[in-house]
Amino acid sequence: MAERELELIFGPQHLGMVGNLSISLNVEGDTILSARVNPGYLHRGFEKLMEYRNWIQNFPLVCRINMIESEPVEMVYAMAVESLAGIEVPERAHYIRTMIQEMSRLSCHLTAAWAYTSILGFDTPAQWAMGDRDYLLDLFEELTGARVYHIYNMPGGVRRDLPEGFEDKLLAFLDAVAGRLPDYNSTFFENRLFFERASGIGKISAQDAVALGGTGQVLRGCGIKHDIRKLEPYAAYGDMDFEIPTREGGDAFSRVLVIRDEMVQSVSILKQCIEKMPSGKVYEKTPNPFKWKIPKGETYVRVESARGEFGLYLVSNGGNRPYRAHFKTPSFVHGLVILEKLLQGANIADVGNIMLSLYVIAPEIDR
Amino acid sequence: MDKLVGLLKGIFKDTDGESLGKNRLRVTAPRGSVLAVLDYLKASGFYQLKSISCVDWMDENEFELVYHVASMESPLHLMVKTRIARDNATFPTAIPIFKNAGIFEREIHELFGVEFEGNPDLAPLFLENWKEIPPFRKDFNMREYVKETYDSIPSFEEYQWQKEN
Amino acid sequence: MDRNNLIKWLKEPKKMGNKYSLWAVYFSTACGVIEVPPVLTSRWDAERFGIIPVATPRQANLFLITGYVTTKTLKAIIRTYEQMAEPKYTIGFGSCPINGGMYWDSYNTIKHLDKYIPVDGWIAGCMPRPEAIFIGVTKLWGMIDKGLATGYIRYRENYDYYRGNQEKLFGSMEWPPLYTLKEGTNDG
Amino acid sequence: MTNNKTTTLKEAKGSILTPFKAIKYLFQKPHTLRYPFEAKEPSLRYRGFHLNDWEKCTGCGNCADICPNQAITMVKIEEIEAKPGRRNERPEIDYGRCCFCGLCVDICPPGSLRLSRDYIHIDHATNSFKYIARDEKTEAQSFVPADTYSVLNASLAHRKADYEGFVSDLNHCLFETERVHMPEVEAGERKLSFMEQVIGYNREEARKEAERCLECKLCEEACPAHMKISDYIDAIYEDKPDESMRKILEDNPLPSICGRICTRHCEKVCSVGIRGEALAIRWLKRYAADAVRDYKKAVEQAMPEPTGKKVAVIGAGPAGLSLAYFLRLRGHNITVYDALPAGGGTMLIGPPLYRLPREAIERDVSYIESLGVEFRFNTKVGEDVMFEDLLNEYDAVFIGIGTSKSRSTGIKNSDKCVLALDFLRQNKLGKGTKVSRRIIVIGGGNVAMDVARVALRQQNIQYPGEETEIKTVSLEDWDIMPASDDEIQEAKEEGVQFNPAWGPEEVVLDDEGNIKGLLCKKVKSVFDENGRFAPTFYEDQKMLLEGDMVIEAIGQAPDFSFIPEGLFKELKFTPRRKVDVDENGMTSIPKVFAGGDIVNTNLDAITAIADAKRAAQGIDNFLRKED
Repeated sequence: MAERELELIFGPQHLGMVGNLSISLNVEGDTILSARVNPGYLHRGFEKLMEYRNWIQNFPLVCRINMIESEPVEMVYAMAVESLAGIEVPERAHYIRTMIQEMSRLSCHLTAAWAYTSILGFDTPAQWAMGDRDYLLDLFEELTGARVYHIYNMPGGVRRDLPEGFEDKLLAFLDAVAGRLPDYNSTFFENRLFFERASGIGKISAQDAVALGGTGQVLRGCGIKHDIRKLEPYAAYGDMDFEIPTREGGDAFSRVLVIRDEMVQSVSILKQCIEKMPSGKVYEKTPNPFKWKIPKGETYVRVESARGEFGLYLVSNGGNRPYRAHFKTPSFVHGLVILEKLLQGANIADVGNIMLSLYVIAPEIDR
Repeated sequence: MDKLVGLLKGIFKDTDGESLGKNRLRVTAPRGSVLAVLDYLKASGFYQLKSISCVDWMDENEFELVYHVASMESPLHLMVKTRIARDNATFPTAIPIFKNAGIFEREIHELFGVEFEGNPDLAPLFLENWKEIPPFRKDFNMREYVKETYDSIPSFEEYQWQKEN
Repeated sequence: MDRNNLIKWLKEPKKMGNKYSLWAVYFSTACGVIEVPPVLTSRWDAERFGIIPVATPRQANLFLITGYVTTKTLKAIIRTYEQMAEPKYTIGFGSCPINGGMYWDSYNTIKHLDKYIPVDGWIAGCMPRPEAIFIGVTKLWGMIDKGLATGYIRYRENYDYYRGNQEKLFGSMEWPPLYTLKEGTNDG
Repeated sequence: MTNNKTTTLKEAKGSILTPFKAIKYLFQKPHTLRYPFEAKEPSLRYRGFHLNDWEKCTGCGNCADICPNQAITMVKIEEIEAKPGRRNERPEIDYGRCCFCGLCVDICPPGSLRLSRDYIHIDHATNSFKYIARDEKTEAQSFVPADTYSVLNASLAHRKADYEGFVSDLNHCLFETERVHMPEVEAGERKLSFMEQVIGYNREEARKEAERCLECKLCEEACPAHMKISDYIDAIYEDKPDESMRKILEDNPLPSICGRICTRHCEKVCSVGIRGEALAIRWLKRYAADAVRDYKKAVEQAMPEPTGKKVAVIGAGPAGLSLAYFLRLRGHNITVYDALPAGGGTMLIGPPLYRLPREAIERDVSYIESLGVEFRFNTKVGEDVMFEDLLNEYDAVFIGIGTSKSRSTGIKNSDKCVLALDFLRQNKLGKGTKVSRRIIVIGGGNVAMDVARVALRQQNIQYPGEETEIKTVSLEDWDIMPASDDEIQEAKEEGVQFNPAWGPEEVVLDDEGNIKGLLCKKVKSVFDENGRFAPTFYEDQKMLLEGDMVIEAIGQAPDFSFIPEGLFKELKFTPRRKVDVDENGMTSIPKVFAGGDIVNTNLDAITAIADAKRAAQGIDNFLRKED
């Protein structure tokens, strides 16, 4: 270590750190020479826990991998089990799943907006974002019975049908959010100050983004139109009309604007869901949980979470519980590979900024 | 998909490809040719390594490494698999082919104990002061470990009771 | 301010000060933290209760342990807790720190938080809703009033026990004891 | 909205003043909730703390089994009386484990476990987080009405009454409520012959039905013989009929018989049956017995060292056969005496061929024979061999004679009637009786149904295409008719006519002494206020049922005539005229044991097997003590 170099441990208890993660920075002055992310503060060994629980008992477990957005996790697990066991999901369940995926995307993006705005010092939109998200949580609660861990996308469909009058409440919420977006724009997304604070920060080239395994906003912020919802439509996304917003810049600013545009798309998808919602049953009964065995096999399923590709590699050896489950979470590469790369040469002041623009969520890294 | 399998089989005699439903292809290769297969796949458009999974087939005394690779344009997702011996498991690193392979290898090294030759950074990722066998191995009895480690620590009531007696 | 409280303020300013300025240490220990931003922002507005997040443990007197605690986090929690100035209060969120919760058989989470640091109150739920957090705070007020929120005193007086358990779990500790250990009273 | 070109300053198109647009919110009402002064209700589906209806809860423990966190333990509650189908255990939930997923609600078979919308419990003691779930029905003091409820006091002991949240829904529950349909021969076809009515499950159907079992084992407690039901059903699910057979034969040597005619105490308490259709336990047993053609090969029963002791068994019915089996497996030498030409006893003569074919009985009997039990058929004790000789010759004697004598109504001209057991015997063992075109059956029990349906088949065989009729007369009205609902339904389908709540008074004869009909009077009540059988009639309401043949099926009695009078005096009876036995199955006569219909009041095969199991243990102890 040169004389002026210094090792600086950033987090887990730090005001600039969102989530329980720590980064050790090798700095010279306030320029970061290299960074090393130190995860594991939230490691619970999910994939091992899953090997000890049967197919149904895993269903309430998996959503805990990501507290901000539990739906994609439930979704990949349900899809993986359905694909291994050969279960057909009713049409209406597909639509409800699409709906709840988008609600969850919206909620996650609002959380991101809260975190990002507050770390950049835009307190007004931060308060709005969290407040708006809370109304969405009310809707989640109405639909699923819980605010955070919904435990709703079950192998075989969804757990309960829509409650009465839910569509109207959701529409009212969507209108309110859509009406608020111009205010978000004027105070934040189109605010000159935001441009100054985020533009050029954490810049990554398209080649690097692909080579390092980036997905989601990291790719779309570099102009690559990549979205599992279009690439390999699951649930009812094949029937939905929406666009993949992209930006060319590759920096924090572009990634955040992609998030903003995705919220607009989400609102539109949700409206289409309500419009096209078919009738019928929402749940195909799965076998008795105590006796359910799934034939030997393996599968990889993936969905587009708010942060990028969320995948699950699930292996069954013909038993009543998974033999091996391995989650491919977007934050794993974003947080451990791309973040380390982007921090090189950045300033200490930008650590939180870069980390949040990559949308890194610590429990998803650790699992 | 079949074309790709045909091509692969043409170049690498001992590989085998099998479709696993829509857009999923499983390529099984022996230890020696996995990296060459990956290299070939990268050259033919599968730029991104999504993840590396490891499966512990204890009864067969083997680990299975699964490389998930995908292209950006097509929905095809490939799982390149190979089996390696479980005792003193070693495998060459894939960093020269995929830059982000290192972190997955580091995770597998910690959780399964597979040694990746050529990977410069195999420090523990999640765990601190881990003294048992790697926890994701099938012969690691988690519930037993939990009982020994956490339940043996006395509760405050037990402590007070002990102090008084 | 409630007029009835005025007399209390005059009589016991210290206690009332403690009560109405619970400053929470900014540390997202686990998943329960997802309900903290709503609590702090406009819809629920915890500042009505005098709760604000603060940057360093030195300024804080309230520690919210939001959910499961892994061994690695526990180390950080203990360090943070020991840095907080007295009087300090801890609240455990959700099932996991009480008896393991969802992760009762996980190899990397501790099952009973009160074996390692003292906890003044537990809030049931997975996760506790903002409402429950507020009721939790009012209960903590009640405990402070009655002089029951004495976790930090327990920690000081039984430091041997807590430190002993910590050492048992971590092997060696990387920092010196906060209080002097009584020798021979507890060796594990 | 999207501009895909590049990131430039153009993106930030607002002027430096645009953020001030937000000032408009200054003039809007804040959306901050004044909680806790302003309540916010959780949603109708909220998953909060548990509620458990103790009256509905059966203590089955499925909630504890499904819980991924092992948060639920079943604790014994002394104040609840345990009985078959209802354990005195109730779930205790640890809120230091619970994740509020609600799987326990979705698996709860009676739907007693629900989640409420309460969620606040704050305490400094961790042990207060363990909670035996109750609801307002049994613990009113903890559930206060909404007007006295205060959120500031909320805890597990201060909850809102009538505050259900997430509740069970049969369309979304985790068990299958519908039984796999059992294929049967249609009424129109089956009434023409004695072909077996029930076709039986095939392999797929059996596995599908077996999969519904939740393994709570309430059935095993209700089964008189305590068969290992969930184990053998699981073996069927695993597609291992041999293993299933091994489990069955541990407690029941008559699978083929019981698989067809068992009275199913188990299915009455089946968890799944509380809100859905009970598991078809009997048909699954039948499937196992049919799938395993050769019990001996499948089971590979190991035989113990012979003890040299000899036991005589009187009666080769379910009790006698089972006793012989259980004792043989303990190494004793068994000889079974029976007056009939083959084994089976009541099973041989009672259940009609369309219910229980001869082959089914033979398979069970021949398996017991193959283990080395000696059978002396066509040997009536008291005539061909003397009871006293048996007592002298053998180390122990077991009486399992059942009820072999039909009771008669004793009304005027009843000597012209046919007795039920005689009728059934001739139709099962003999060539069949000549029947007339218009038959009246007296009785409303299962035997009466059997008789009516056998007679109907004989009519259809003897008078094909001609008009015939079968009428039954019973004292009991529809609501208290002792025959099972299935039997009544099937008899109706086949065309049997019912005359409930009529009592026979006289068999009316014509001048030549042939039966002309049955004179009946209307029943006022069957039981007196103490629930004892004491029928009363409206003497002025009478009716003549026309018919030319009357069969009496009003009950059976045992025939103890083989016991010498001196000994018979020593035989003690219970107040309900049953042979009194001790906990070893021994009667008041030393070394004489008894079981079956002469001992129990259930009067079915499975209880006879249970008696035999008890007596076998008793005899074994008795014989070994002698040494």
